[in-house]
Amino acid sequence: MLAELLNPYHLQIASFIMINIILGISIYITLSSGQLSLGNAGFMGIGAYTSALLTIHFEVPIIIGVILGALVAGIFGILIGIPALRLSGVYLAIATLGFGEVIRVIFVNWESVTQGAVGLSGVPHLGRELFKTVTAMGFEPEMLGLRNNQVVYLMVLTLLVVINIFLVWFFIRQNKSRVGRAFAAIKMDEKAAESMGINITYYKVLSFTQGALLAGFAGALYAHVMAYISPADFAYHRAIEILIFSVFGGSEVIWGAIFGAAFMTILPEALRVISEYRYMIYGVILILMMAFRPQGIIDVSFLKWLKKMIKFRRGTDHGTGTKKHN
Amino acid sequence: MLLEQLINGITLGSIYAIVALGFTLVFGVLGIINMAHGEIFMIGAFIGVLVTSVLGLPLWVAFIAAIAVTAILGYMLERIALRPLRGKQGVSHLAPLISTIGVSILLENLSHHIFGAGNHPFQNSFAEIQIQIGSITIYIVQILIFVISIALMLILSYWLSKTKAGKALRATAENLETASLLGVNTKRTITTTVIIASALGGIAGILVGMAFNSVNPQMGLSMGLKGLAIIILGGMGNVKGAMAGGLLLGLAETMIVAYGDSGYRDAVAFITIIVILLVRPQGLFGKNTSEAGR
Amino acid sequence: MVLELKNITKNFGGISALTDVSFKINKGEIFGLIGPNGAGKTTMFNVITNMFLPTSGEINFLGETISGIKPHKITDKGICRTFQNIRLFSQMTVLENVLVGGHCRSTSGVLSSVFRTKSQRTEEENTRKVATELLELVGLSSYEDVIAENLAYGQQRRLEIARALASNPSLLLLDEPAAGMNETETDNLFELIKKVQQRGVTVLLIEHDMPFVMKLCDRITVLNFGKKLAEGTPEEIQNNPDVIEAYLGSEEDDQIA
Amino acid sequence: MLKVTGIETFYGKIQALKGVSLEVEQGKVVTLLGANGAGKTTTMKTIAGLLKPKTGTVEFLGENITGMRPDQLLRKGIALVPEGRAILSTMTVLENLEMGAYHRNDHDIKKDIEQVMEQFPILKERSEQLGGTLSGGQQQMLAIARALLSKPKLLLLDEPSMGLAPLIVADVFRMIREIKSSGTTVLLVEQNAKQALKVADYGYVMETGKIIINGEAKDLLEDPRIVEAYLGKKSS
Amino acid sequence: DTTGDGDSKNADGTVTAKIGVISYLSGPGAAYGEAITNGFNLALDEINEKGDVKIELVIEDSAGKQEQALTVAQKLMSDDDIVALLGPTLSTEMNVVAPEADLNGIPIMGTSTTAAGIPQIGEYVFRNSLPESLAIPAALEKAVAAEDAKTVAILYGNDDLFTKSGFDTMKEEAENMGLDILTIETFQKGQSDYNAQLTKIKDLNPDLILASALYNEGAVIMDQARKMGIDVPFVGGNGFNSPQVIEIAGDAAEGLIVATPWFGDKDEPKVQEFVKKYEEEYGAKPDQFAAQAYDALYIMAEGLKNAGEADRDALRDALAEIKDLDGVLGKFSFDKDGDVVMEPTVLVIKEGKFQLFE
Ligand SMILES: Nc1ncnc2c1ncn2[C@@H]1O[C@H](COP(=O)(O)OP(=O)(O)OP(=O)(O)O)[C@@H](O)[C@H]1O
Ligand SMILES: Nc1ncnc2c1ncn2[C@@H]1O[C@H](COP(=O)(O)OP(=O)(O)OP(=O)(O)O)[C@@H](O)[C@H]1O
Ligand SMILES: [Mg+2]
Ligand SMILES: [Mg+2]
Repeated sequence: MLAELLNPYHLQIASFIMINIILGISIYITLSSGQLSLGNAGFMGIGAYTSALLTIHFEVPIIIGVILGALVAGIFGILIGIPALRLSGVYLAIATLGFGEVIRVIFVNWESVTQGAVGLSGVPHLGRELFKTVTAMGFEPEMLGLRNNQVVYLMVLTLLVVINIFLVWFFIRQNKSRVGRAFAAIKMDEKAAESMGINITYYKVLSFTQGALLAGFAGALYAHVMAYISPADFAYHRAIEILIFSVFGGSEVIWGAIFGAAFMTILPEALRVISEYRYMIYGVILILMMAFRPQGIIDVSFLKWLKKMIKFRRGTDHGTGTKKHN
Repeated sequence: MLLEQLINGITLGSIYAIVALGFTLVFGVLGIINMAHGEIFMIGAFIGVLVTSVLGLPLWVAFIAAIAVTAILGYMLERIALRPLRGKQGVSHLAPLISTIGVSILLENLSHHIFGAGNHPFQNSFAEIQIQIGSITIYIVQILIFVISIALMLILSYWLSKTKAGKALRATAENLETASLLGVNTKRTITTTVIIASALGGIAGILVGMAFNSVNPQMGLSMGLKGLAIIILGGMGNVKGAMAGGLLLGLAETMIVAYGDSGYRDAVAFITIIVILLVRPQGLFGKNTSEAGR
Repeated sequence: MVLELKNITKNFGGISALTDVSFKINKGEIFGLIGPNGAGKTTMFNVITNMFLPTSGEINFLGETISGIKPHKITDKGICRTFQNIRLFSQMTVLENVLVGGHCRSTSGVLSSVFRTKSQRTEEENTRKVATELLELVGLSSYEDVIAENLAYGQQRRLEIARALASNPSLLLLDEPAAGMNETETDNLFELIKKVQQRGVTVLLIEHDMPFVMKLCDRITVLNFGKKLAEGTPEEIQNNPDVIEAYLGSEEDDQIA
Repeated sequence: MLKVTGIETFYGKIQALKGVSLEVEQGKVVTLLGANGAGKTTTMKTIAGLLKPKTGTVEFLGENITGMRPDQLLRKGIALVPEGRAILSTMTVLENLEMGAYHRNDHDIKKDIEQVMEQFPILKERSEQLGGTLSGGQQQMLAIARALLSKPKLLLLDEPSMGLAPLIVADVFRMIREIKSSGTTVLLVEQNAKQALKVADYGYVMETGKIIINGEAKDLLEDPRIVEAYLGKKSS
Repeated sequence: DTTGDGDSKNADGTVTAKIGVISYLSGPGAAYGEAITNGFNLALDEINEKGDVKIELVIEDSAGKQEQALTVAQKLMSDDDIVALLGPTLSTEMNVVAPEADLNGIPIMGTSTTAAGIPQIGEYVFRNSLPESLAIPAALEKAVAAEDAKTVAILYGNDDLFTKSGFDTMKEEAENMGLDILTIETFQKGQSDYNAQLTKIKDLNPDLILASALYNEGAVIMDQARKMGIDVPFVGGNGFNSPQVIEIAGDAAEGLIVATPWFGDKDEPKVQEFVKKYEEEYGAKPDQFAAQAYDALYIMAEGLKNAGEADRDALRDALAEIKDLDGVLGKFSFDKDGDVVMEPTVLVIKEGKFQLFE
């Protein structure tokens, strides 16, 4: 029963959804202070390579590797974020896209370390390492009537879900606080925000760095879920994919990025039956989306509506007296 | 070798410049980066292949056909992917970026579906005509590309800065509502611009096909990225900047191969723009319009 | 003395927007800055808040020089402004706008915000309390949850004032607050600014509505072509022939109009 | 000349105009008054073609012009000086003026530009400055001058005196008189109700998307409802 | 119970089995995936007609992306009826999928993955594609001997696993042979202008140009080189070997030397029959990818027949034992790692077609 439910295929997709959600949040965070960064694929690569190299060559435990990967990406975030302050709008977008490309080219050319296009194989696999640990402690998959790869992916997924819940909680709280308000103010009017005493340099670099850190974190996790990385994983297409998560799902609210990441990961699978036309359909969906719902699927009013629906369902007996001023 | 490499660089740069002109025109008027421009360029190249290699018709027919097809594509792009977003409330400035990415994905896969994934040769006797100067071979196509790019740049910059239509275009670029109040038919202005930009892409497509004898569905992407880099380099919406940026990049790429490490060729474009943006955030030729706290 | 401007000059390329302007503002007064269009009034605000660096000259605020300090630090020190073309955070609610105004009077960072430490909670409570109070003051209490963009024009102007007050300034700079208001609304604004003054805030005001300025201000400086033309009490200014010629216009002018 | 009948205009779901009807006679100055948010700007924009009414019609010189584009209307002779000036900020003052004459093909353009520059000397002085860097009041002058260059039959002015120095305000009202005497019809939105009623022949007062009062301008000046709501307590 | 041999064996003793195929069917490299699946399908009809084993193919698209290759692999592996995997197309994808297959104990065989180290990933991992480490030295040795070459220039695509690992072999081999490497130039995917690199190479005047490129780019490189007046022979890797080179580059393709497991003009009935059938079915000449795929399914069929049941472990053991199986590529065996043992043929393009290089 459990064995049927836990199809590794589905677990695998769910894990990718979780990683993509982190990427979605990473671009959302920078966007929330009004900066469009297309460099997150590059930061993701930095995180992935850092963690992979550390775990391969120095036998650093995966957890430490992932954390260091995220930190290194974060440091790059600061280094790029500061000069990027001078840019805005599309200029920033293209410059960060360019940063991503430069990073990829470095991965390709720095062969002595990165193995170039051949990529790094034999990256310790998160699930398999965990599996080794638990079996060493005497756990047998048969005890739950599960197969090895089911257990492996189940553990990966569980870990990723926990991480995601924490991150979403973290950023929702941040958003509701003084820091989140400063981001939003900068996004809406930088000059006015500055006049209100907001240190725009600090907050812009902060949000840029948070985005980079998250992207690096997702990249490091990616490396240990795929067990193999190559420069092509962090190229233009990835940057665009991450952007689409947020814009398709809705770039105003964190839930948009989450929904977008989940939906856009499932979509190619759902369209597998018509795989020949898959990408064409993908393109058409993007065009239609923008024409009919340019703010993305999930926006503030959608969330309000959703809340109302839930309240309505739950509490018809309390009445739904919501005051309206306008 | 230096001379030959210079010729290589100028040829490549001129092509970059024509592609960038299309980008810059659309950006200048709509403030939009048309991510589908590279793919329109690619379709132009394919039309060239179809007309000359498959149908065996003369080159000028290919040019006309490519211009016609890409112009129609431009029209459709405007109607389907851009116009519905315009003037709508709550549309983020990212929306057109995404919808043109949608178009680019669609076009790339469509052409892949129709023409297959491989390279198509662009065999044309005109492309074979060459001049021999000492040990250096120059192809007429190379000269043609250079001349066309310069001519296009001159025509466009004259058109934009001196003619009434050009002014209308700039007014439209700045503020749709105001322009229409001043009597500009903004819808037509925009459509015309996107069509012209697309046709420029078509021309560039054929020229690339001839110069390098290679046409494939993926060529749009790398050319598109370079085009982006160039308009940043030259200053967005600046015609002369696009030309200068194109030539600069073509030469820089060639020279890094000739005297440096060809592995970093693709990075040159972006390293340059990162450096330039840090020194001059508005690009080499962009105007600095610092905003006051009003 | 709250603010002292010493020989401020500001050039934009060939255009000199301000030439050698000096004046002092005393604590608690409402000080008017008037002059023809393009005289350099808004530029003066931009210089005081360091949005523009002056070409030359020095600014003293509460006995301390503030030349060359970053604009957000200036707000920290106690100068806050409104804009000639309203610049609210248009997608935020009214309350959130004022909360942002309180930014520089609070300190909690990312971690304390996320983990809601005790000091963060008290601080947040305080900020909210101040914000509600200010909305009450400007008469927007019942609009707390309205998106700023949807407010009527006059309300937006008042919200801008509340937002600026949230930073607890000693000096408030108002750039044409009465522009686009009808006379009833202007009267309300008059009351509001008086109340602000009673809170101990010094006000520097740019305005073209002369009856309003003359009634409200304690002292006035007139700029013309970037230079100081006159300074004095409303009476003195109203009767200054130079000012009449350059700016106010004579009675006949008014008759024609 | 202009006849607006029962227009209702929406911003998305928000209804800003709830059936506005008004009429402007040839050669007259008509003013439209009302508190902030009453719908004055919306009315002007609807007439100028920037907004499309859901119901109702706009007629100009006997022709139904409802739903036409602004550029078409300009050709028919309707020009709007919008609220907030709408200067082309990346174009020079001169280019802004040239754009004002965009739809004209006659040979007097140069002369006319000279003429408005004389009316507003500062524009001549700053003809090469970028529009966006002008001071607020300078921008307002440029906007009016630009509209005049289109030689309209009907000029729509949305708060032309906003942000202008008293002297210039006086100038603007003087100019409105001149415009009228040169045969151009004017529809004027103003906060400065008293001044507006002084130059106008006829007036309408709006409140929350409806016309609530109309009448001859001199009668409105005396109307107690208006005196209380719009002319303030001040007796000056 | 789905793995019992009761189901997988028909009453008459034939083995019935499902095999999963992961192929690159959409996106820029789809041409490879198409050729490969064509090869599979052609073999499938023949095998099922013969009737020793009955195979059903479940074909999935990976779009050339690791994540998608991995997810479809999971999908296929979680179907207990599927006893083996064929593919994926790219070595990058294989690097991700193979460890997973190995962990789950399902045999996986690459038909186009030529990078070093793949069969060594695990004991369930096989390949029948000729690795660069066999192909390139063979071609290089013959070319150097024939041209009496002393100096070479190397040109390769550095952002692609396939061409990069081909280059690694090329460089190593050239060094081993004591050749003087005048320059090493790189290019990137999607590039259409190679003039800068070629001008540099022309200036150095090498005896041979070693090019590790996929045929798409390779053909264009040759075209531009010949136009520029470079007329020395090119030595290419596995990916350069395709009839498409002649179609794209025309006369400029003359002088390309490659080593290949596959020679379509070979005077052998088996080969000729395959070529004929393939052309009838798909309207194009088969390339090595189609041929390798075609043989790969025969290898699987042989394995299943020898295993006698549709069981993953039994199939693995049977595959490892395969020796001297006759295919269109020649005699085929696996070595101890599961890698291919085979003697490549060296070909040259002459007079507009591939010919044996003597
Ligand atoms: N960035 C700039 N570049 C060039 N000139 C400028 C710039 N900013 C302002 N100016 C010029 O400086 C002068 C002063 O402008 P400012 O905005 O301070 O006027 P103001 O007194 O506020 O006028 P108003 O009452 O019309 O708002 C004007 O002539 C204006 O054109
Ligand atoms: N873009 C918009 N979106 C939504 N509502 C709008 C928009 N513009 C105006 N409104 C609303 O329409 C109503 C009428 O606005 P309008 O601008 O026409 O008023 P007005 O009389 O010109 O006021 P003011 O004196 O402030 O210029 C107001 O309630 C306003 O909030
Ligand atoms: Mg001002
Ligand atoms: Mg209005």
